[in-house]
Amino acid sequence: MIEGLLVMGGLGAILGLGLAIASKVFYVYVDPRIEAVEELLPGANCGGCGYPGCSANAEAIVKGESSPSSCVAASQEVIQQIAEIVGAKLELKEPEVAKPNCKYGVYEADRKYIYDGVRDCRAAILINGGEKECPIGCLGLGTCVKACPFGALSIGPDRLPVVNTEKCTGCGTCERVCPKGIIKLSSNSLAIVHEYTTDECTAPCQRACPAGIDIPAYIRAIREGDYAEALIIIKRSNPFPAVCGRICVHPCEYACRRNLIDEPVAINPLKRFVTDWEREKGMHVQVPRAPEREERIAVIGGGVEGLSAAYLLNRLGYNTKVHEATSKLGGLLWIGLPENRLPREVIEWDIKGILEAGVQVELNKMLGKDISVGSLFKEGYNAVLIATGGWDMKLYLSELVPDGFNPLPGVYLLIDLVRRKEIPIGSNCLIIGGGRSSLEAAKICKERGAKNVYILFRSSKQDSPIREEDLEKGVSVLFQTALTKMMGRDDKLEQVEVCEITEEGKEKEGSRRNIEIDTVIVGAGRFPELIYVRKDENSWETISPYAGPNVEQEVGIFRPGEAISDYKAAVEAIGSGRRMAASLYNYFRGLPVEPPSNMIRKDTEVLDVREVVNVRPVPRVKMAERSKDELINNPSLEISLGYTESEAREEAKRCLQCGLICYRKEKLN
Amino acid sequence: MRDILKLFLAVTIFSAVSGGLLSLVRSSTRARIEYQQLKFVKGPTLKEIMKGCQNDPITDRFKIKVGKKEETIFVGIFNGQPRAIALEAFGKGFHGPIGVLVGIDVKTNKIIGIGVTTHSETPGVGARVKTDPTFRAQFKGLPITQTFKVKADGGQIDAITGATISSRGVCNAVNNAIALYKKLRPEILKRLKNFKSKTLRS
Amino acid sequence: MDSYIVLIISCIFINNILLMQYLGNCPFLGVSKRMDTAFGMSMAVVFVIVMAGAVTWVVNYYILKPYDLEYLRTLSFILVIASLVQLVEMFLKKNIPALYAGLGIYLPLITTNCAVLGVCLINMKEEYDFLHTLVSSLSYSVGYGLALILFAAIRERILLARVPKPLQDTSIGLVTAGMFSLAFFGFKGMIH
Amino acid sequence: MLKRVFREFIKGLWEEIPPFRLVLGLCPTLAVTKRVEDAIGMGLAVIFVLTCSNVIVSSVRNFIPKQVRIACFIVVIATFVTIVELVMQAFTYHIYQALGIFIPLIVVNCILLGRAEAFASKNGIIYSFADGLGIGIGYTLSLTALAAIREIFGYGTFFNIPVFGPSFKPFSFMVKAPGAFVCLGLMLCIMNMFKK
Repeated sequence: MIEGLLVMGGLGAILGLGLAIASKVFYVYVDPRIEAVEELLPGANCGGCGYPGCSANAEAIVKGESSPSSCVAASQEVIQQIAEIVGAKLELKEPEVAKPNCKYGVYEADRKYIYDGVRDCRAAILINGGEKECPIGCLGLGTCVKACPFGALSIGPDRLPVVNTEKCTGCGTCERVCPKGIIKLSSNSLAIVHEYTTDECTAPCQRACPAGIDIPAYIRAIREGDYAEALIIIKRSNPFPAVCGRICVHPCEYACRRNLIDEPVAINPLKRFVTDWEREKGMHVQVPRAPEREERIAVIGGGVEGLSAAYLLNRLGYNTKVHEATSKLGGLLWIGLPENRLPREVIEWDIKGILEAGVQVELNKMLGKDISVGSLFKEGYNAVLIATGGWDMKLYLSELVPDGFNPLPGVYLLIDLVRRKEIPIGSNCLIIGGGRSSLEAAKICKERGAKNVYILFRSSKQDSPIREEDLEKGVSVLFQTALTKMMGRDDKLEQVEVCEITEEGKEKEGSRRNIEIDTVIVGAGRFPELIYVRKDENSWETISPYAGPNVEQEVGIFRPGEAISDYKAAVEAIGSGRRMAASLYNYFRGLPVEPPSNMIRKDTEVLDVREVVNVRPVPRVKMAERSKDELINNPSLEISLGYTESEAREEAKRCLQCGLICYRKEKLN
Repeated sequence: MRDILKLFLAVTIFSAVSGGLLSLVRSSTRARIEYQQLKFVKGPTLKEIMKGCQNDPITDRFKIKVGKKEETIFVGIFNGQPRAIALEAFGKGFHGPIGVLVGIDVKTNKIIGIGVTTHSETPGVGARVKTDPTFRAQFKGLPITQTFKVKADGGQIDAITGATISSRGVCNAVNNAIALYKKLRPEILKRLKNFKSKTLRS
Repeated sequence: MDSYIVLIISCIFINNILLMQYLGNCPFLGVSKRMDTAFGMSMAVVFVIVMAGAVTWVVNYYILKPYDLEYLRTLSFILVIASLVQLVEMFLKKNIPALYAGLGIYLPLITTNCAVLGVCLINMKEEYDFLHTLVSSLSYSVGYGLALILFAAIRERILLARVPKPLQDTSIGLVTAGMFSLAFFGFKGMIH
Repeated sequence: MLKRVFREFIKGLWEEIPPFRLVLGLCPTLAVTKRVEDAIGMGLAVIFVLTCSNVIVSSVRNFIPKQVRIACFIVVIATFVTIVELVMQAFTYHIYQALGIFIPLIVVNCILLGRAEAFASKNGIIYSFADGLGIGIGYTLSLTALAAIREIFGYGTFFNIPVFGPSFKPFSFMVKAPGAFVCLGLMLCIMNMFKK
């Protein structure tokens, strides 16, 4: 009895002492809140928060690396409790739901072979990428359904996944598990900033649209009679549907697959129809707004581009204010187009919609005169978007602006310099482009006291118009170099970042460097889209919005053909406004400001069809027009009358609802 | 510091109490466990050797100290007299030690029977030293004055076909047992003189 | 030398702790659903079994045997193992956080992994010397890891198969383990 | 109160019956179910240990520092296991031999630590007693059911009494390791079919 007691007691004592000492020696402080948070989390370990499990997320939440609302599966109540534990301000989260992006199930799509193996997409994909002809088609074997931790997915009768949006928490498990990347999370924000990529199902019209509207989706909504939904789909990419519905150059209709058998679907008139319906109702349909975000954004320029950017940023949750130099919003819309094609009340209607959404406006405020980038940052804005865009501002405003007018800190147009206008020249000048006139500019800079003058050329030495003997002392030429960023403080430019570019116009890895520059002279005739963001108290830097699919050269600001928009079509201005919004959204979220690497560009090869079979030719529904008599009496009346509801739905039925290679086939016998 | 002390004390007290409690249980079950072990491990063999005895040799056992080890001697009573004893010894077999229980008549100094208790020989071959009754029977009645050897080594025991090494192991075990018996004989006789069986049947 | 080779083969294959001796099945079914967790668990098991084997041998031969206290084996072994696991956990957490991140979450599971105590008890029952104890512990734990990783590979495949609803998950896992165990029976003839 | 005690007891018999509903304690379930006799022996041992350890853990639950909680619980469990081991050795030696190493391994049967941690360390003595008894009996029932199937087909006997005629060829797969896994897997499947 005694020895047992002693031996075990001794052993216990040694181990107990060991443990006790170890617990001090190897003491690692664990925040008790981590445990508390972990207990509250649902423990589904779905990974929707982006961490490898609930406990990892709990730790990240307490550390402040993750938001209390990062758990997609937790109820609002639980999120509230977690926020109380960590004492964090609760950031509301925009709901996201899974959205399958494949329109035709295996029975309707073209198939390479018939698969009868293991009922799992991950297995099926091993055999030549699955049975569908289309490389990105849904295999419909329900891997996502099995993976869903919340039972929100099922496979429908057409063997495509169906999402129960009530149950879907947007955890993204399906997105991660789908071997084809077909099911993706979606929300209004994600739709706004979306660019079409090669690994998703897109229709030809969609790819052709400069604004990137999901055309088949809104036509389907019209066919189903859900006009409000159609408007939301359109307005996610284009806040001027009523205007565009009348004056758009509709590249989409040229791309329409129906051209192969009869006439294109009346895509644009259908857009007009829903806006007519909206105007008849007298109420603007708005894209739901994401939860309020902190950042305040000033948009310079109340034209189509600036208003589009402001509206979409507002829908993304930001606080936006448009600063317009004139007394009227809308810019070129008022001048370029005859009233009988674009009635004035239509312009007003779209602008009213944007203002109703909560975009603030300040008229008669000119950048460089009444306000400046520095002053806007002082007012507390986090970013300033330059969307002076469409018309050549300098030409138009030349009489209104005083000498020395300077909208962008330290940036001047070369034309002003050579015209010998009073431009303050600092000691370090950078001249961008301008061919041989850059030499003259360099000379002027030197005359006016610049110590160092750099001339930046994108071309190589051989291709440039500059000869060795032209160069003065103190002027250096940088070939194959582009300006990528400007940095400064208040209204002063202090530094620029340049990089070298390759023959193909791509950035050379690791060639970025900073140069002290206080004056930039731009050879172009106008200023491009540019975003200034505040870094801290009063210093700032620029980010250049990423270029759309049509741009050939992407690197650098003040590059040829860089201004994303010009005055050839409103829809292009809208598209570039949206890309500015998307660029800023990515910047604020810490993502790279660039389009997805597999974005569909002008020259991207996309799977397509050459002929359309099993489709009955149906003539396009003609829009009624006003009678000649009426028009003669009142020439400013709109010529076209638009579709009636039944006509619109009839026309919407003509849409083939195309995918990459799928389209709606009929049984023709 | 108080935390550490608490931690330390908790583990110590718990293990000490458990240790004590177990010692208690152990001491109260010890005798029975030993009996059970003997009964199940050696019981069947012992019964075979001491066929016709009037007592339970497992209960009627005593121990003699040899150096550090204790040897257990089982006593068999025949005709009211403690005539036979059995003791265990080991010999090296093919796969390990073979335990053999050897029964000896203390009056005539002849073997009354042997039996294998533990072994790890190949089933169906070497293991037959335990199961084959004719092999065991060869030892019966032989005097302990001789040394046992298999015929291959020039002895008197027929080895089991294909299991010479195992058979040799048994012989060695028997020799060891006899050697042990010879060494302990005076002590055994002394103990047997005043032997009182607890399980004697008439 | 031969005895070690025989010991290694017998511990890894013939007497595979998991499939032949039925030890350590709860974590076996629990962590074999994914390859990476199975691998982590295997590493942790190898680590702990070898350490526990060595420590319990010392406890047995220097504390229990001299005082004839072998009936306290269960109690003292489990106490030693539990403390050891906890110590290792604390040590890793403090000094080698990278390793802790890999193995740490499996360590508490191991305290109740009967394979650990099982191997220690088997070592004592077979009365191995210290070196044999180490070899046998290592081989048993490698056998455990082998079975676990192979099984995880199979289970990842089963996920793709259409399994009747009631048979899903643990149920089909057990049936598969049965087939697996049957395959390991094939090793029986390796050593007579 | 009485009602709750009853509820805690009854849940172990169906709702949370191990190892089917609580997939814990698989090793002994596989290893000692060759014969009904062994299974019942194991079951009784588990009932005893589980009930006692639950009661003890529940009664000292407020004195144990959190960091060494597991170590202390394990010591309590190990003590009762050793008691069972000694008692079995003394009185039912052949069952002790059949169960072999699995008696000491009751210590690491996750059911015991699981109940101590999940239930007894949070609930009162009476409830813990009921819980331990219920789960223990449930476990015994499961073991017995599995053992009955394996023994009847594997040896052709039930409680060592032959149930088939002399011409029966034992289906020895059932009493080998693979049979144990497959048999338990299929039983789990049947249980799942009952579960709605």
